[in-house]
Amino acid sequence: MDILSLFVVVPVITILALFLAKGLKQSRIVAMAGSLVQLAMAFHLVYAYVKERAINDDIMVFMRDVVWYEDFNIHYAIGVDGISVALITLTAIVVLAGVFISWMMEDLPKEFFVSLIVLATGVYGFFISIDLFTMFVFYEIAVIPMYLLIGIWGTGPKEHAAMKLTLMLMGASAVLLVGILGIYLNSNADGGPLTFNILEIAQVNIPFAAQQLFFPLTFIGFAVLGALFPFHTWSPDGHASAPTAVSMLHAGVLMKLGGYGVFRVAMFLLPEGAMDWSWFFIILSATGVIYGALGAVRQTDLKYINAYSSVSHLGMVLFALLMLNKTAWTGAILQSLSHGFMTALFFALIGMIYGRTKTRDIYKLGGLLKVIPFISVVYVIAGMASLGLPGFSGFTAEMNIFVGAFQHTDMFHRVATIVSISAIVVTAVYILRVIGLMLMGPVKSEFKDLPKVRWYEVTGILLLLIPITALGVAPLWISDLIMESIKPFIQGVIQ
Amino acid sequence: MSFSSLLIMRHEMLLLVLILLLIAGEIFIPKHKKSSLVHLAIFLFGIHTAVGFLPADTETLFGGSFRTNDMIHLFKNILNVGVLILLLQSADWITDKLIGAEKGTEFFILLFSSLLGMYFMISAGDFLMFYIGLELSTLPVAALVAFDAGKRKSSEAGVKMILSAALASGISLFGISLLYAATGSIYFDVMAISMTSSSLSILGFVLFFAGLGFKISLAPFHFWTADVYEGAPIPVASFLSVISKGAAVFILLILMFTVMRPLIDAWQNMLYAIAILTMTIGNIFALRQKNMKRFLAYSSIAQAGFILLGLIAGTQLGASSIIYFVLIYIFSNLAVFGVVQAISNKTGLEHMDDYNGFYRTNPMLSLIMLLGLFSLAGIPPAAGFFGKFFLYTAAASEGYYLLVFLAVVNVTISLYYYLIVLRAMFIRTNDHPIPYFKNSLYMRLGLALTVIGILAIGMYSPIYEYIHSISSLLN
Amino acid sequence: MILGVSIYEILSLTTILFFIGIYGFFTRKNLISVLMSIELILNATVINFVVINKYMFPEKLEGAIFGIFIIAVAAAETALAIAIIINLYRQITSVEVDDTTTLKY
Amino acid sequence: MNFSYTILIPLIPFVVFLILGLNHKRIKPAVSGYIGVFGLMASAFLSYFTAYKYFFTVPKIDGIYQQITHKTVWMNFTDTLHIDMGVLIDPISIMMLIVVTTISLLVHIYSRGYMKGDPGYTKFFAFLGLFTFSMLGLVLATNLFQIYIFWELVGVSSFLLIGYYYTKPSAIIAAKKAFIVTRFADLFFLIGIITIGFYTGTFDFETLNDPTGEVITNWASTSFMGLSVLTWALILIFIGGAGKSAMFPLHIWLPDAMEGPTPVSALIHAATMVVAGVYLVARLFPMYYFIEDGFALNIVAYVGGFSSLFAAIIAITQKDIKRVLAFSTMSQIGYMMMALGVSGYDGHEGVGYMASMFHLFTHSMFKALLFLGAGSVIHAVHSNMMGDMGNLKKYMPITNITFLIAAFAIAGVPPFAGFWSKDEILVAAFEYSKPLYAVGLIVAGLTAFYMFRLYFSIFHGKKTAYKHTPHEAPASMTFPLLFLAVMSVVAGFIPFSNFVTANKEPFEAHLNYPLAAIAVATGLIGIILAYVFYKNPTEYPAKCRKAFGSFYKWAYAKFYMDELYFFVTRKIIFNCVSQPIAWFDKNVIDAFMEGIGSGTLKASEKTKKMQSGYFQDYAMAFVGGVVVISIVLIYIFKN
Repeated sequence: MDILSLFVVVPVITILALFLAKGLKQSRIVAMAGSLVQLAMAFHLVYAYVKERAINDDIMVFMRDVVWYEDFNIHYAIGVDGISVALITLTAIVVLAGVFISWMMEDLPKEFFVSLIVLATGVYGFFISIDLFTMFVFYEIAVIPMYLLIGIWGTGPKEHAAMKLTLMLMGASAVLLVGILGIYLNSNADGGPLTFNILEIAQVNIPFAAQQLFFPLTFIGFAVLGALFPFHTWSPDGHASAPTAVSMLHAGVLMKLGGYGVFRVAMFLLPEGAMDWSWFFIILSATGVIYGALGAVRQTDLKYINAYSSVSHLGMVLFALLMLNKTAWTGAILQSLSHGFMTALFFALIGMIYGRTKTRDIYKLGGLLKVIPFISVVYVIAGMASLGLPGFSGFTAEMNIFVGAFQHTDMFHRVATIVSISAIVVTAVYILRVIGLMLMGPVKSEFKDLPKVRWYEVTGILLLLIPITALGVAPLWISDLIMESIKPFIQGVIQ
Repeated sequence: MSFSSLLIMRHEMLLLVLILLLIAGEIFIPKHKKSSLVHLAIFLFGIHTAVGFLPADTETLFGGSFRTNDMIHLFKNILNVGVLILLLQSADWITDKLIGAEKGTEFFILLFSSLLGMYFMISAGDFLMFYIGLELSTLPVAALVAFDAGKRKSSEAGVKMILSAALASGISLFGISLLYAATGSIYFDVMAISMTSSSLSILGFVLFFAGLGFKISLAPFHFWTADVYEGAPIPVASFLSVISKGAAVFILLILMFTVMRPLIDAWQNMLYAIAILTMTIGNIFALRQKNMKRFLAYSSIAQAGFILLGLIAGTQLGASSIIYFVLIYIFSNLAVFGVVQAISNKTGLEHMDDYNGFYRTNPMLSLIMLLGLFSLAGIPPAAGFFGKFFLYTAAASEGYYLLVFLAVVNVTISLYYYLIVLRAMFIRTNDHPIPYFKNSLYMRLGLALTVIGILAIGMYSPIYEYIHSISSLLN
Repeated sequence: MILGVSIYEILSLTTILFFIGIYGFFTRKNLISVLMSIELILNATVINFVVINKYMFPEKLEGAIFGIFIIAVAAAETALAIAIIINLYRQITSVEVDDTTTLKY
Repeated sequence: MNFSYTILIPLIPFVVFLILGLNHKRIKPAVSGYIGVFGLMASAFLSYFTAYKYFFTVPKIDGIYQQITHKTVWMNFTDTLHIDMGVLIDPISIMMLIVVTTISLLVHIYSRGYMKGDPGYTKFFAFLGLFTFSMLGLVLATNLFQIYIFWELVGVSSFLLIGYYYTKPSAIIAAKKAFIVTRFADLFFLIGIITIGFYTGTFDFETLNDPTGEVITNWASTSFMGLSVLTWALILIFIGGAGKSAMFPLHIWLPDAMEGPTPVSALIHAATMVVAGVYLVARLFPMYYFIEDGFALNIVAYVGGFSSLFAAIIAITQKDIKRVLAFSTMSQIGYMMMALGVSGYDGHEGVGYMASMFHLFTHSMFKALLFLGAGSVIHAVHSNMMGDMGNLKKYMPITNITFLIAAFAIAGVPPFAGFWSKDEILVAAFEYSKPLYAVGLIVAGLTAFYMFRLYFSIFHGKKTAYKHTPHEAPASMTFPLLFLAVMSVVAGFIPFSNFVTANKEPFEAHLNYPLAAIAVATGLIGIILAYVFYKNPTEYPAKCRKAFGSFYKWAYAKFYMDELYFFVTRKIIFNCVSQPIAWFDKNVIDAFMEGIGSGTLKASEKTKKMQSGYFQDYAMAFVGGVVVISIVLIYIFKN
C-alpha cells in the first residue's frame, strides 16, 4: 500500500471501527485514534515528500495509477506535490482539532464522528487525486455529509440551512460536472486518447473555443465552494447553523477544495480560458473580498461575522489565483492554509463561547476576557491573525497575494488590487468591533461564572494556533515548498 | 423444434415450468400449508435465476421471431435478479396478506407471466412477438395492481392502468401498422434495411414510441404512473417501477439502435425534448409529494428522463451506459422500495411524516434508505453516481452539453426531495416514532442484496466493462 | 382487394375510426363505453394491418396474422378490463369515470 | 565589523514577553517586574555598547559612517524580490536604539511603582516587552517590508496597551480608534512599499538609498499622473508615517490614546512609537530628497508644519493634562517632520535632518519626563483634569522640579536640551522658507505658553482641597524622573552633528545667534504670559476665551476632526455602505438564491392540477403529445 492511498484507507478503517464502537466514550476514542494516525501520516508525508523532492523532478511524486474504468480511461490516479501535501497536513490537523472540539458530542456521537470522517475521507481523496473523475467522486463525498452534519447536530434553522448549503454546493458541482466532461471530451485534441488524467491533459492543447466555454463552468463549479461572490450565501447560513466541529471542518478544509480545484483543474488545464475570462472573475472575486469584509461589519452573530470574513478571505484566494503569477499563487495557497487554520480556530472558539453563554450575539456578550481569559485571549490572537498581523500566517499569505497582484501594470488590475488591499482595513474594523464588544468591556452579570476551559478544548485550540504562528514566523520553508510546486503550473499558463 | 432450440429459450421454458409447478402446488398443497408455497416459489425462482447465468448461444427461432444473444441474455438476467430481490422483499407481504386470502399462487403466476412476457418482448425479432410480449407483460400487472381487491384505491388504480395501457397499446399498434405500411415487413431485420426517413415512417414511429414511452413513463405519457403506483400494493408498484420499466427500456434500446436507426435525426430531436420534459416534470411533481409510493413514482419518472440521455447519444457508449444505469436503477429503487415496504408491512404507514425520527429507532433500515436514495440522486460512492456520470459522458461526447447541463440541474432538484426523505428519517424527531422492528430473513436478504449491488456495481468496474463489451452486439 | 375501393379510402376510414375511438375515450363518462372506444381503436388497427397487407404487400401474410393476434389479445384485454371494472363496481357501485378520481395530484 | 549580536537587543524583550505572557498567572508580580527591568537593562546595555563600538571603533570610510547590515531571507516573493530579516546599523538606528531602550527601561522601572497592585501587573510588563521588541525590530529593520512588519506589531502592542483597562468603555474605543486609524494609514504605506518593490525590484534600504544607485538616478523611468511612480510611493509611505506619527489629518487617535496607563503614554505615545513616522522618512531620506527633486519631501515639510501649528493651538485649550501633552507631542513631531522636510543633503545643508533627529532625541527625553511627571501627578491626585489640581509643588517637590525642567526644555530655554535642537530646526526652516520659519516660531511661542499654563495650573495656582493628601511618588517612580531631568539638561550638549547627519558625514554645527535670540525671546514671552495668566487664579483666561469666541470653541473641540471622522465612518461607511450591503446580501442575492428554491416549489404547487385524477385527461396529454411530436417532427425537423 502506498502512502497516499493510506489517506483514504485509514479513514475508512476508522469509520468501520466507529460502527463497532458504542457510546460517546468509545466513539471519540476511536475517532481520535484514527485522526491521530492521520496526523502522524501527514507529518510523515511532509518528511517523505521533502526527501523525495530532492531526488525526483516530476510534477507529482508518489504517483500511483490503477486503471479503474478502462473504457472511459478512468484511473485511480494519485500523486502529490507541495501544495497537496500542505493542504493534506492542514486537513489532518483540523480534523483532529475537530474531534477534540466535539469531545462532548452527546447526541448520536458515533454517527457524528462517522460523518465527520467521511467528510475527511473525501477531502483527503480530493487532494491526492490527479484523475478528474476520481477527484470529482471525492469532491462529492466530501460535500454531502454536510447535510446530515448540519441537519442533525446543528442549531437554529438547521434544516433550511443544511438544505440550502447542500443544494447550492451540489448545484455548483453540477456545473462543474459539465466543465469536467468538457475537458475530458476535448482531451484528445492532439490526437491522443481521451483521458481524465490531469497531467496528461495538461500536455494537450485544448482548442481555444472549448477552453473559453468550459473555463467559466469549471471555475464557477469549484469557486462556489470557495464562496465566490455572488454564490456565497450558503456559507453564512450554513455556518451559523452548523455545529462547531462542522463549521471548523467546512470553513477550514472543505472550502479549500474550491480554491484548490480552481487552481488544479480550471487554471492548469484551461490556461487560455483562464486568461480570457480572468477580467470577469477578477471583478467578482475582488468584489467578494471587499463585499465580504463590509458585510461582516454590520453582522451581530459571531458565526455570521466569521462566515462573511471567510467570503472575504477566500475571495482573496480566488483573486490571487486569477492573477496568474507565481507570487500570487503562492499567496493563494498560503492564504488557503492560513484561512483554514484561522477560521477553524475561530469557529472552535465561537463554539466554546456559545457552549458557555448560549448566545452568539455580540451585543449580548461582553467582558469575556475577565471570565474566560484563555478563550478570549486566543480569540484576540486569532483576530489579529485574521486581520493580517505580521507574525501570523495571514500576513505572509496576503503579502504574497498583494505583491503578486501588483505585478500587473494595467489600470484594471491595479484598481482591483487596491480594492482588495483596502479590505485589510475593513477587516480590522470588524475584528476589533467583535473584540471590543464581546471580549472587552465590563463583565455582565449573567456571565459571571462560566465553566473553565477543558483540556480537550485547549488541545484543539493549540493544534490550530501553533501552525498559525509557525506559518507566520517562519514562512520561508513552506512558501518555497509551495513555490517550487507552482513552477510547472505557471509554465503552463505562460505558454 | 429440437431439444437444442428449447435450450435457446431456456429462460422462457424454465419460467413456464415454474408457473406450471406453482399451479400444481396450488392444487396439491393442502390449505394450511399454503405458506410453504412462498418458500417454494422463491426457491424455484432462485434456481431459475442462477441457471440463467449459464452461458448461452446466439440463435434465432421461429423464422426470426425469436432471437437471443449474450446481450438479450444479460437483459433477462438483470430482470431475473430484480424479480428475485423483489420476491424476497415481498415474501412477508405475500405470506401475511395473500396466502390467507388464497391469492398467493395467483400473485406468483401473474408476476411470472408478466416476466415471461418481458422475456418475449426483449427477445422479439418482429413486431408481432414484440406486441404479444408487451401485452403479456402489461395485462397481468394490471391485474396485480387491482390485487388489493378490498381497497377502492387499488381497484381504481387497476382501472386506470388497464384503460390507459389499452389506449397506449392501441395507439402503438396503429403506429406499427403504419410502419408496416412504410417498410412492408414486421421483421426487425428487414425493416431496418427498408426503413427510410419518410413522413409515414416518422408518424408510425412516433405513434409506436408512445406505447413504449407509456411503459417507461416518459412525459407526456407518464400521467398514469403516480396514480397507479399509489393505488397498487407496494410490491406491484415496485415491480412496475423497476422490472417493467427496465424491460421496456431494454427493448426500446434494441429497437432504437437497430430498426429505428435510419430515423435517428428525427428521434434525437424528439428525445431531446422528451428527456428535458420528463426530468423536469418528474422532479417538479415529486417535490411536493408526501406519500412515499407517489413520491417514488415521480422519482422514477425523473429517472426515466436520464435514461434518454444515453439513448440520444445513439452510440455504443450510450447503449452500455443505459444498460448499466438500468441495472443500478433496479438495485437502487429496490432498496428504497424495500425499506418502504418493510415499514409498510409492519406498520401500514406510507406517509413521509410518519418516518420522522426513524433513524433513532431503526438505524439499519434508515442507512439502507440513505444509500438507495443517494444512489438514485447520484451521489458517490453509491453506484447511481457512476451510472449517471456515464450517461452524461455518453450524451456530452455527442455534443449535447446543454442537455447534460439541464440534466445535472435536474439532479440537483431531485436531490432536494431525496434529502427531504432523509430529513424526515435522520433529522426530524418524533414523539411517537415507529418503534424498532425486526425484519424477516427474506427481507433482510433482499435488502442486503440491494446494498451489495449498490456498492459493488459502481466500485467494481468489470461489471461495466462486461456490459460495454456486450453492448456491441446491438450494431 | 376490393374492386373500386382504393387503399386511401379504406385507410381514411380506419383513421376516422381510430379518431372516433380516441374521441370516445376522451369523452365517455362510463368506463364500459371507454372500453368500447378502445375496441374501436383496435379494430381500426386490425383493418389497417389487413388492408395494408392485401393492397401493398400481398405476397406475405404478416399483416393478416398480426390482425388475428390483435383480435385475440384485445379480447383478453377487454376481459381483464371488465373484471377490474366489476371489481371496482363491487366497491363503489359505480362505473362512472368521475368516481375514479380519488387518486390525483 | 560584526554587529550580529545586536539581534539580541530586540530579542531579549521578546523573550521577556514570552516568559511573562505565557506564565502570567504563575509569576508573582514582584518577580515579573524584575524580569522586565533586568531584561531591558541587558538590552539597554547592549545598545550603549553598540553605540560606543559603532561611533568610536568602526573606522569611517572617506569620513562617512558605514552602514552595517546582517540579514537573512525570510520569505521569497519572486526570484529577486524577497523579505529579509536582519539588523541594519547606522547612526540613526543606533540613536533610536538608545532612545528606545533607555526610555523603555525607565518606563519599566517607573511602572513597578505606578502599576503596583494592578491585577494585570504581569500582563502589563509582558505587553511592554512586546512593544519594546517590536519597536526595536522596527528601528533595526534592513528593508521596507521588515519595517512594515514591526510597524504593525508596534501598532498592535499599542492597541493592547491603550486597551489595557479593557473593562473601561472609553479605553476600548480609544484602542480601537488608534488601531484602525493607523491601520488605515498603513494601507497606504503597504501600497507604497509594494509599488517601490515592484518598480525598483528591491525593498532593501541599502539599495534604495544609494544616492548613486539605480533607484535614485533612474526615478523618472515610470510615471503616473504626471509624477514619478516613486514619488507616489514615497507620498504613500509618508501617509503611513503620518498615521503612526499622528500628523494632520490622521492625528485623531493620539489624544484618545491617552486612555492607556500613563507609563504607556510616555513610552509609546510620546517618546518612541509616534516618532516612527519621522524615523521612517529619515530612513528613506535620500529617496525623499533626490527623487523628483524632493517633491514628496515638500509635502512632508508642509504637513509637518501645519500639524505642529494645528496641534499647538488645540493644546492651549485642553483641560486634561494628558491631552495637552498629547497635542504637544503631535506638535513637536510636526516640528521634526518639518525639519526633515526642509533639510538638504550634503554637509551643512543637511542641518534640518540632523536637527530633526536631534530633536527626536531630546524630545523623547523631556516628553517622557513630562508624561512620567504627569503620571506621578495623576497617581497622586487620581484625576487627569487640570481643574482638580493646583499648588501641588507643596506635596510633590521632586515631580515639581523635574516637570519644570522638562517644561523649560520643551519651551526652548537655554541651556536645556530643547533649546539646542529647536534652534537648529528653526535655522533649517529659515534657510528653506520664511513662512515655515514663521510657523516654527509661532509654535515655539505657543509651546512655551501652553506648557507653562500646564505647569502653573498643576503646581501653582489655586489651593485645591484634596480628598487624600497627595504625596510624592515612591522611589521607583522618582528615579526615572530625576534621570530624565538630568538628560533633559545635558542632552543638548551632545555634538549631534558629529554623529547623525543626512549623508552620514559629520560636520560642525554652529549656533546662529540672531535666530537663537529670537526663538528664546518668543519662548520667554510665552512663559511670561502663562505666568501672568496662571501663576495665580486670574480673570485673564476667561477674558481671552471670550475674546476668541467661536475660535476657542473650535479649538477646544479639536476643530471637530473627531466628529468629522465619526460622521464619515459611522454615518457614511456604516450606514450608507455596510448596512446596504448587509441588506443587499440578504434581500437581493440571498433572496434570489432562495427564490430559485421557493420558485421551484411554487411551480410544483401550481402544476398540481395537471394530475387531475381523470385518466381521460391523461389520455388527452398522451394523444396531444403524440400529435405535437408528430407535427413537429414531420413539418419542422424533417428536411
